[in-house]
Amino acid sequence: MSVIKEMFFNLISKPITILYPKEKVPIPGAFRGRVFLIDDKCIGCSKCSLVCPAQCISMVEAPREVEFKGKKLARKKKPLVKLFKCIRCGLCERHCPTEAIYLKDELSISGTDREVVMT
Amino acid sequence: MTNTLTLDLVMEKMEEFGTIEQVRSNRIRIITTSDRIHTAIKTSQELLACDRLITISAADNSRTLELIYHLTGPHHMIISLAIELPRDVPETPTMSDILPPAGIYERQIHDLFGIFFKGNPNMKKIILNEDWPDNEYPLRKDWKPDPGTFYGGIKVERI
Amino acid sequence: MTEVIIPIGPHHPALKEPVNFKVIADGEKIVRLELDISYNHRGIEKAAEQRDFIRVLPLLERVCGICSHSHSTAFAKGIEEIMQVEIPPRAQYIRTIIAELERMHSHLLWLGVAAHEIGFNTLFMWTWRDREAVQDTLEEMSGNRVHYGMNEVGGVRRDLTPSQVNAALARLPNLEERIKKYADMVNNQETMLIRFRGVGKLSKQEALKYGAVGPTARASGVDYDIRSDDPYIAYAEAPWKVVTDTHGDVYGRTCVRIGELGESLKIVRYCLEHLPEGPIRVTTPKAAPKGEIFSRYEAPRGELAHFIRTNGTDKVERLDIRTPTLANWTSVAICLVNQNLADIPVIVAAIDPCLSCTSRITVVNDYDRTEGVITLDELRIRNRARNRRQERC
Amino acid sequence: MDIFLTLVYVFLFPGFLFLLAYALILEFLDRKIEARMQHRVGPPFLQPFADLIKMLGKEVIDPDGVDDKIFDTAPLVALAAVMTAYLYVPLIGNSPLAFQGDLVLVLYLLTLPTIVLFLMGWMSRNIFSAVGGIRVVTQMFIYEVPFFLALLTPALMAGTWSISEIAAWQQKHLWFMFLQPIGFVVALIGLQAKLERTPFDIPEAETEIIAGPWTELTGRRLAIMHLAIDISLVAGSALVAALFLGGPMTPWVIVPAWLSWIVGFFLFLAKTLAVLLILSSIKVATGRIRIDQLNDIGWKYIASAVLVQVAIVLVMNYFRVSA
Repeated sequence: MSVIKEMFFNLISKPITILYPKEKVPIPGAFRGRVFLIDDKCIGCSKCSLVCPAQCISMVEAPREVEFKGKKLARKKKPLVKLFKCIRCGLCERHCPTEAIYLKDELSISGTDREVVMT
Repeated sequence: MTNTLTLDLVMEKMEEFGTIEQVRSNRIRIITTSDRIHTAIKTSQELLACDRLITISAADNSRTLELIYHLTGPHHMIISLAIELPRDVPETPTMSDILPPAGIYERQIHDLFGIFFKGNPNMKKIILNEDWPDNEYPLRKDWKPDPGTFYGGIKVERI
Repeated sequence: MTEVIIPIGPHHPALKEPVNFKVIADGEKIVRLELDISYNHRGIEKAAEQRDFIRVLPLLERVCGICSHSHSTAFAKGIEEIMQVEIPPRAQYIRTIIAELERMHSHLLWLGVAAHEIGFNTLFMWTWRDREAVQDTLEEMSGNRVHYGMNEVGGVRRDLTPSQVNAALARLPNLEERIKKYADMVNNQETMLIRFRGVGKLSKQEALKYGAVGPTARASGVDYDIRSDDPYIAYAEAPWKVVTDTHGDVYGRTCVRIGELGESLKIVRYCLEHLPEGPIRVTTPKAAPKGEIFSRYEAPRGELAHFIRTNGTDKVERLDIRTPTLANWTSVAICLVNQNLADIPVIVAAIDPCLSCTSRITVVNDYDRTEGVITLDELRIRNRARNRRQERC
Repeated sequence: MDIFLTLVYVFLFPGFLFLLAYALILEFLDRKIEARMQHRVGPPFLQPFADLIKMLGKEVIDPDGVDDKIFDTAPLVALAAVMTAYLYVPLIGNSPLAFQGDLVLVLYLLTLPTIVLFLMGWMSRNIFSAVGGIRVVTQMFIYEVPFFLALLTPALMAGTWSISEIAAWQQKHLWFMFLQPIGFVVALIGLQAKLERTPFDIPEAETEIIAGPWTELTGRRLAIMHLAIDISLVAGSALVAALFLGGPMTPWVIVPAWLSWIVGFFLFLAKTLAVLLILSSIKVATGRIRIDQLNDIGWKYIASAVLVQVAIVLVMNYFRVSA
């Protein structure tokens, strides 16, 4: 009865559950967590807001001097992600020409007001 | 005969049902009309050993409503029988007597496209909720959710 | 005893999914069954017609939680065929790896739920613990445990680094040993799964006649597996065989699923070891030419069919999804007749129903600002009013 | 013992206060062993106590058209029956309330919760609990006869009907576990069925009929009924320990009375925990069986096994009496 043998073997061995608050759950590096934006890399091309399936990226007025492929560029707007609606599919990261927007493996997505402003 | 089913074999057997073309290495498409579809499927069951209905796909190409019956069998070839139905009175005989699984597919298509299958034992609603207004068929190209009607759930005025 | 209608309701503890069976039982024996499957219909087919090929894939992944890769692969494979685009071999292998890992995690999940149906919670805990190894591999490769987002029209979105490949290969031996243990537990430990034997029998003719697909059909001896009938991505090269069984009852389906676990593991190991070099995607045109394709895929539950019709724009003109669970419902209704009441959850769970697959339309009416929803506090007010009424009278 | 000591015995130490605590501890141990065998962590020590207090505080919802007075008193009847049954089981040496025939009384009191469960199921006018109630009764008919026979055969051999004397009898001879092994196994299976634990929890199979007779129980009724089942776990395992494992007495007499009580108490703890370990491992190792499968297993194997056991005991009695 291999089941009985394994049962009593489990009885004396350490349980496998990770006690979450005390022990941290190991998240692999490639995990698609919270969305981040590198402000000086973003050229405001609004490709991410077009491609986002959940339509939670809206373009916000943010004029800034940005350097793109060696040329100076006056950017007019930058993306604003509503993190509550974001489904973390990573399409914005995939289609961003300058890798300005990207998903880090941060698990805790919390915010104060309803439309959480992307940091 | 059952392991390979070549185009000409199908041509010779199903000649009288309509035009036949080889879409892909293992797909054969036959375009017939709704009155010959029942006999077409019966002959393909007997002669071409198609003992399994994969599904009935329905499509609306804004002129007519199309129904495509996909059949397959141990020969791993797919025989798709396509028929076109007029938009105003889409009627076609049911296949659930010779293909039992067709019952559920027909009820689903009836809910979404409004195609009536004559002779289907229970034509109850299966996909849409009970209080969905009658003769509103969401998957038709010309259907828009007009604001007046109420589409189900419990009416709560949004504050 | 008179006929009793027992509603196995939309939120039944056995089936954490929105389906409603009105079971007409005579004493403990089931006489007839009325099926009502659509409680969370989300309109994916209608919604898919308004999205271009880039944004439709995340939507299609959410048709079903457990077989999300199946839907996106079936769709992407269909569109690539219409565009006559050949995706690089490395992308094919990566797609096969993710597909087979998904099949393993789906079967392990099913084994646990089936054991839970008969109250055997130990097997439930053990299988779900072993499933974590598969989930971790998937999370490392694709960045998410369930919706992998690996697929894209024209190839795969992420490449597999050698470290990921080695980490995955390192987990396989332990998993293989666990699968052997489950196979041995099912085969020769009688008392364990006495509830599965002779329950929900489906003969080969019935399986063919009622169009059963996937493990349900293969357990009755029907050799119907799309991976071998109509091979796609990398199934032609990988060495594996179709697992069939002759019992036809729930026990047979358990054996088929455990056999398939072993086969999937072999495919994953082969693909990981023979991963070809080269690019992982090909740039495809934005719009697809006018055409029509019937793309079939072997999902963990059975044969999944996507009927795609394109009309030259970058959107799909018509997408008809026929999911395996929809095909299995007729055979479930047949299996249930004159079984007894206690076996309903076991038989229904035996086809591994995935309800979110079968129903796909809901229309939220935004125009006149009424929403079909009942708020929690309104429910509480009604309840308190009813109690007060009771106390007064 | 004079009145004061008996009152202490009944209410304080080995009596109700200790019984409530020990019931919760046993439930904790049961859930912990099951968890660890399934490679999980399991509940903290005070979890059953917290569950009890929380359930007592929950809102009590009366289903429509149900007479809530009966719904309130039925769990209390079950609780009272099981607690009194506990008093006749020897805990720290002979129980002061022992009398000839208290074994039959304990067996009767232990079946009362099952009857109450059936009543609750039948009264709550809900299809699931009605089916559950029927299953409770069918299951009772199946395991009751073998269970009683298994527990009465030690009395046959020891020649007395009082549990304490049977326990004392075992000190001079072998334990009944060795003398009547089949009876011991059937007693354990019967106890598992009486407490409706996993291989036999057909009445409250949550995947088929939600919670069977327990469906409409809410708030303090659920708490009291749950406590009654826990206490019947203590009483049942103490009974099996007393009848088959020699109870709390030791073969050699310890002179100072209070020392023998302490040793007896620890023996009692050890034996009940052993019985609990066996019950938990049965619960973890098997899945639920169907009511008709239970029917043919119950009558074919268990009933015939216990009849064989009774025959053996009668034959042994005949030789011993004549020899």
